[in-house]
Amino acid sequence: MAHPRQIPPLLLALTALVSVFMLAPIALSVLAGLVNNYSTGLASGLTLRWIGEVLDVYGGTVAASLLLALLCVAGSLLLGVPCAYALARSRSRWARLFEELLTLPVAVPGLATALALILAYGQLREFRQSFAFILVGHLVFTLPFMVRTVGAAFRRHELLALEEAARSLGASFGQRFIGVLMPAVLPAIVAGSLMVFTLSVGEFNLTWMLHTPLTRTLPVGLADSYASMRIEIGSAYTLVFLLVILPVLWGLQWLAHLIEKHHGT
Amino acid sequence: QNAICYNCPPEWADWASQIKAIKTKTGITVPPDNKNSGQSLAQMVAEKASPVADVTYLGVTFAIQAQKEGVVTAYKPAGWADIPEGLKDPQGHWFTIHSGTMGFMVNVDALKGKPVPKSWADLLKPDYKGLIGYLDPASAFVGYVGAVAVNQARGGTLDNFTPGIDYFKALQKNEPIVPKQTAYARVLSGEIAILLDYDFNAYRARYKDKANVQFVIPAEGTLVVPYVMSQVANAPHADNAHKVLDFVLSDEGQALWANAYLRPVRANAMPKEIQARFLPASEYARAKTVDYGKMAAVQKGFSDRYLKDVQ
Amino acid sequence: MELERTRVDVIDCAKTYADGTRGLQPTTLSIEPGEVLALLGPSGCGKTTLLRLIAGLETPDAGSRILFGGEDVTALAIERRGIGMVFQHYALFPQMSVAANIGYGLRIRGVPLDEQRRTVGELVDLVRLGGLENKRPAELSGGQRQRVALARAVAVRPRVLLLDEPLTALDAKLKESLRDELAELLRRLHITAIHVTHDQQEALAIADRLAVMQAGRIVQVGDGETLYRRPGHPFVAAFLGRVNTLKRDTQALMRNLLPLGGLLLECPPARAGQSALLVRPEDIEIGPLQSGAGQAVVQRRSFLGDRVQLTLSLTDQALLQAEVPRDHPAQVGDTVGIRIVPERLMPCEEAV
Amino acid sequence: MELERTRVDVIDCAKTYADGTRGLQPTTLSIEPGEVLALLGPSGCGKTTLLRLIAGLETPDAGSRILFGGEDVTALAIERRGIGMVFQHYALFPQMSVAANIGYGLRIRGVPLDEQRRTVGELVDLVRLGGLENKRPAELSGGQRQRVALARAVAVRPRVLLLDEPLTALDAKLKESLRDELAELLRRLHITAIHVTHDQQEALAIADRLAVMQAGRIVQVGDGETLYRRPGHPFVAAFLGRVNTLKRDTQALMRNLLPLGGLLLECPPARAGQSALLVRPEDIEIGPLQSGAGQAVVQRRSFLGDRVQLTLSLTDQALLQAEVPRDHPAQVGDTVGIRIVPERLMPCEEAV
Amino acid sequence: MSSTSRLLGACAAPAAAFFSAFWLLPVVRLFALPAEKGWATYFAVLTDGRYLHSLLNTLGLSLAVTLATLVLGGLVGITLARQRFAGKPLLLSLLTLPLSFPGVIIGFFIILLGGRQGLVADVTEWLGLGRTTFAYGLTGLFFGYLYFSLPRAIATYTAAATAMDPQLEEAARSLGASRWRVARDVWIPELAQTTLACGAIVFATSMGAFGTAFTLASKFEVLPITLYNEFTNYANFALAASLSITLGIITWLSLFLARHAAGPAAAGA
Ligand SMILES: Nc1ncnc2c1ncn2[C@@H]1O[C@H](COP(=O)(O)OP(=O)(O)OP(=O)(O)O)[C@@H](O)[C@H]1O
Ligand SMILES: Nc1ncnc2c1ncn2[C@@H]1O[C@H](COP(=O)(O)OP(=O)(O)OP(=O)(O)O)[C@@H](O)[C@H]1O
Ligand SMILES: [Mg+2]
Ligand SMILES: [Mg+2]
Repeated sequence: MAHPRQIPPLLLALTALVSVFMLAPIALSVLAGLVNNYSTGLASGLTLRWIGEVLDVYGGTVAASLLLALLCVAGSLLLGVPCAYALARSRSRWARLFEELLTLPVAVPGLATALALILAYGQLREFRQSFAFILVGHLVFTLPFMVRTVGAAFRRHELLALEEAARSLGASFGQRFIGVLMPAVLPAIVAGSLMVFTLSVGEFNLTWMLHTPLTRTLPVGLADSYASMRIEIGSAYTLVFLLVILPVLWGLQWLAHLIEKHHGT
Repeated sequence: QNAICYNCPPEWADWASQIKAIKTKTGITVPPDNKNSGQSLAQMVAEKASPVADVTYLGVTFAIQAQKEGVVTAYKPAGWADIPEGLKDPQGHWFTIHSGTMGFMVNVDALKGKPVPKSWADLLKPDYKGLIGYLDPASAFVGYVGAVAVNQARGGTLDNFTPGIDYFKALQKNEPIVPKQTAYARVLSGEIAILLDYDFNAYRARYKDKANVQFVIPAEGTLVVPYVMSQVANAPHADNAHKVLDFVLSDEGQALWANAYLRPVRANAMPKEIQARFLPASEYARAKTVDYGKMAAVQKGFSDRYLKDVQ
Repeated sequence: MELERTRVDVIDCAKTYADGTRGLQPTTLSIEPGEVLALLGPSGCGKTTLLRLIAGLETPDAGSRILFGGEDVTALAIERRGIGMVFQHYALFPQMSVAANIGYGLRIRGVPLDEQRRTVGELVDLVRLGGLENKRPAELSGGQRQRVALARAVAVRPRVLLLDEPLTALDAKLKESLRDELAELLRRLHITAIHVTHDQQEALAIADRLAVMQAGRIVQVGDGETLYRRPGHPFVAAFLGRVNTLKRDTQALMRNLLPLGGLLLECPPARAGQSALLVRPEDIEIGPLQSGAGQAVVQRRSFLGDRVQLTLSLTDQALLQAEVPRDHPAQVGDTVGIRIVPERLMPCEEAV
Repeated sequence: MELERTRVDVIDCAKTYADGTRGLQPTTLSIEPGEVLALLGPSGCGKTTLLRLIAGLETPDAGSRILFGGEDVTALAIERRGIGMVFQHYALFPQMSVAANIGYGLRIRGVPLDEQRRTVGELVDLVRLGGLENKRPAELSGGQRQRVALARAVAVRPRVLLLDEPLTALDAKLKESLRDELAELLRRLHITAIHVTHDQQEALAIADRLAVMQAGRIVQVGDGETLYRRPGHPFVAAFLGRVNTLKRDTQALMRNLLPLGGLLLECPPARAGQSALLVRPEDIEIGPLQSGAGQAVVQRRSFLGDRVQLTLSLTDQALLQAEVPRDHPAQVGDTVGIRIVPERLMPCEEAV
Repeated sequence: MSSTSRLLGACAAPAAAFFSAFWLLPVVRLFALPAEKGWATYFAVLTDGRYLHSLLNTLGLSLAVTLATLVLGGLVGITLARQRFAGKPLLLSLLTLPLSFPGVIIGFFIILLGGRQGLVADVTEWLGLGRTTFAYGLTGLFFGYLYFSLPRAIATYTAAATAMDPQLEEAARSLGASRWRVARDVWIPELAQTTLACGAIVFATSMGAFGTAFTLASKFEVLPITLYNEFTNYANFALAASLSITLGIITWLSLFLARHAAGPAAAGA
């Protein structure tokens, strides 16, 4: 006789089913990466052999992807945060136009962006063959996410008042940007960084076109292994991906939570 | 020290061993690369102004096209003289390093008791529904070879692809898997039970990876095709490219191919015990050659027709 | 704390926003040194606009001038005007402690550390926040936050203190007690202050003088009692408290009389020619029915605690609201006598 | 509109939330048919909890019983209790017009279309929304929305009408005028109604009886005048209006006297033994210094419009707040006489 | 206040320069590319049956995925928002985890589920129905796209349903509304904005999804794969550019709609 209404069992069943659909493949692939023979299953015994083989063949891609993602976060912070501030404060039509343009790389297929980059800068051989080429592609793609997330924070009404308060107390632009605005948008910066990091680590569409055999990233390696390797190796590689991205994801989420609590907004 | 090779996949033709050998013998690192022949060619064309690759490994018809596009340059490696005429470009734009015979690579376990198919016609039987795979004939060289083979076997010619196209149309009923890159591992894992592939991959699976894999030369006949290498025009590391090309044609390199069940282009390199593991010569008698120049010339026409009619 | 006392002159100040809205019509206003002025008016009347112009947060239209102690500051950026500001939602820096918030302006100015500490300590005492120095704004109650904001604004010894509805965010009971506290504090600081509010009780309690605004204009300026008792404008009369409207027909008008429950009240000559007059509920006297009083029937009696509100029906006027002391004997249905001292009648049309 | 008049009995009702919070201590309360009862108390005291228990939106603890007209509805879901509810933010369906909102409950019940239309029309007239039938809630002012919510709740002829702070979302000026309007309407409908508020003025103006709550309990129930004048509890006294606390030393206590600016006031016998007493600001009389009056000095004088608030310092008491009529002559610094009618002194400790 | 605008200009300059150099200029060049082969190239997607077919495939698939995602995500999101149980935060965090997976992984997951050796095949064989595989066809793509769209929808709907004013539902119930009426009159109108925003984003993502289709190497050709093939297999840059333009316009339009019709709900998408 509980008055607050019960959820119909049908909905609960559906939720369970969807959860299984979402989680089973993750579990399967973790399992497959750890057993000796996938078709025999657990009976064939557990092993770290496949993971060893993955690290052997694709180990470099893990480090490359992590480094790339960190650089991408750093770059999008340096470029994106001031830009987000400018766009949030400017009332000019040019700013609105630029903002709209900035979101286009999200809409235009990654393949097209990559194609354009190759056609425009492919003949700069050193550049083309270095990770910098991929980094540029990732930056172009992730910048709008950073600008949008941080920009929304800059636009908040309280922040306008905070900035005015700092001005009324005599703070110069630099002082209020560093001392007042940055701490206030820190949660958004962390959220933006998290987004940029995961986007960059998982980026495939652009990277598949931009990479050369010497500049392979984790998803490129994954695609390779899926296309031509044993299912166990592909699974082990997926497991490695999870092991790489999960701590970072949860760490940053925890950090965001901490900041949020600290600021008590 | 790098030499970038387009289309040197470690899971194909035992490039893995070859790459290792190159590294130990010449000190040059060849990073693995998973493109197929068509993709390699396209990439080289795209990068023509500023190539990334130094060497490339292609099915013969793609090499002929690459030569036309001007993306490969002439180089005559050591051992050039041993390559039979017809299996190399007279100027050295491409030259064969080994050859393979098209057939069925069959994972017997994955058939789950169904009989091993013996002919092109067998594959059309509903029994094999969901079990067959072949690489994209419009893109991968091995796919195109399979198409030419079945076309010839069913009475077509390089001027008449209708029997081949009809065959693929009929094959769609069995819901084949059509990957774009080499699918060796998927056969091993049983994901694909019957793959249109070369003898060398099947033997490697059987003898090296100890899988219950059989190679079948279809009763109606099939095709032998050469695989070639070229130096990329304006290669960034031309010196390294030469060393790599020299090595793959050296005795040592050729022996490695033979050990991987690829027929080395320099015939003296085939050891006896390896030869014994091949199917008997009587079976291989059904494997024919064709005019590879012509095969290259009609490829575009076939691809267009395949894309239009089969897909 | 010794604070400067600066005279503020606003001369022909107007503001047209980018979208064409006229936020403020040309306005001239002076605030004496040490005076607390309230800007009072309904929502959208331009109070915040005027305050932000004085602060330097908005650029006024050409021709406007703002003087602080005779010095023209119109072109000066807010950072250099030497003002202190308290915002509606306080705008405290969330990541800083109470002490760091209060000391922010001093840090910015590079004041030596021990002087900073001394000033902050003094202010913490002044606004009675002792013991809370290391808390963060989020951990404070609304009233405490408001006091931090005030301390932060005065820490830099501003020439002028500007407050934009500093009590609006608080709940009713708290607002009432903080109102008195703020009034007390401003008087103790004796600083020139401009206080924006739309609550007449608040303005009356806090300010020395009130400027009542309507639709971008200042309608009347004066001290609270003058505005309440002798409003120059019916808008001011209605905004500062409840009013009843009394009508009279042409005949009564001609003889300057007011019909009031059968009685014809003689109006002061100043009210001649005005067809409607205003009267406040507490200016309606209710007593026994006797000569010299009109006749009214009590329709409703609401006990409001400290007083009782009576709704009266008269034969010759619309329903009237009267407020009488809480022990008044009138009950619903009673017929009572009604009287108004004629001097308490206020004009209903704009005085020119 | 003819509405049913139902008696509501709440018997030993308690609520413990899932997290262990005791939202309501065991409470018994009866509301007479047709009566308007106000639940009054500070934030978090359990007003909403009690209202939602009566509505059927929360499940009470075991042993609780709720009767509507004698029928036990404790186990009945809200859909079938036959109540009407008005929420703090009105909870109007944003996508529906005013008419559709008001008619929603009738549509649910499958009432024939023309009867629906007639009832809605009647209600639109009742709450004076004529002409707005086809507007959407977003296009209405706060006061209009509040009236739509009320009309929607009574359209289904509920047995009991429940209102949870229906005026809180409005601004001060509007609140005051809608308060009277709502009181009027409830009286006209003559329906059993329970009205939750934390504003004592609102409760006094609207309700027939008030139940004052504190920390999950009902402290006192009664009509407004009784609670205001004879509070059974200092909490009730302070919650219904401002109070001053007066202290007396043991000597004065023993003789039941109260020191008041040099005077020793004799207290009623009922106040004997109470070391502190309460008095309301308007019960402090200020006059010329004369015999029979204590002596006080005016510290501050705040003009509040309809009255003047004086802050007084006495030699033998803490600062006192007194409210006098607005024409009172006392000025800051004046020494004045202070008197309190002893019967107006209220107890400061809980009466047992 | 030109000093302010100068300041803002300086803040935006690095990003603007970078963006112009590495996206705007290259893409403008790319968009000019099809013109070299004649203006008709821009319309190849409409005039050539194969491309048109691929476009229609993609549109149909994306619409179906969007619909399924909204229905499933909405129901699950609402359920999760309302149901209290231990481990709910963990489940929510696990369910949204796939947001950070590249498409290739999701393709692989579908192979694990619906491939010849997949879980579904094992289950159907055990049930005596033979080995059912769906990974390499339309069904595989559909489930793959569903897999990467669902987390976003579930997260969005859970947040929206949690933020929803419970009083609206209580008001409807106090007036006697049944479960269905509450859903119809309160939930659906309240979640309409979220649905629009979320739907547009899911649609746009599905239109542009490449990694999943690439891994599944499905016979069912979608536009990104067609585009990729034109570029990598046949070196047909002009056509690839033309297809990119088409795809870009469609996805941009739907994202634009999401942002402007639904405002903040779509922010950060
Ligand atoms: N930035 C702006 N752009 C355009 N119009 C504005 C802007 N700020 C205010 N206005 C308009 O100027 C007028 C005065 O606004 P202002 O904020 O000064 O009113 P206010 O008296 O402070 O009202 P409130 O009591 O609601 O704060 C209003 O009509 C308002 O809509
Ligand atoms: N769903 C809930 N879960 C746990 N505790 C609750 C819940 N709802 C209310 N409470 C607690 O129960 C107590 C009474 O709350 P209630 O909402 O009834 O107060 P109220 O008098 O209506 O206050 P307000 O004036 O702020 O609305 C409070 O301590 C509150 O924190
Ligand atoms: Mg304002
Ligand atoms: Mg409440």
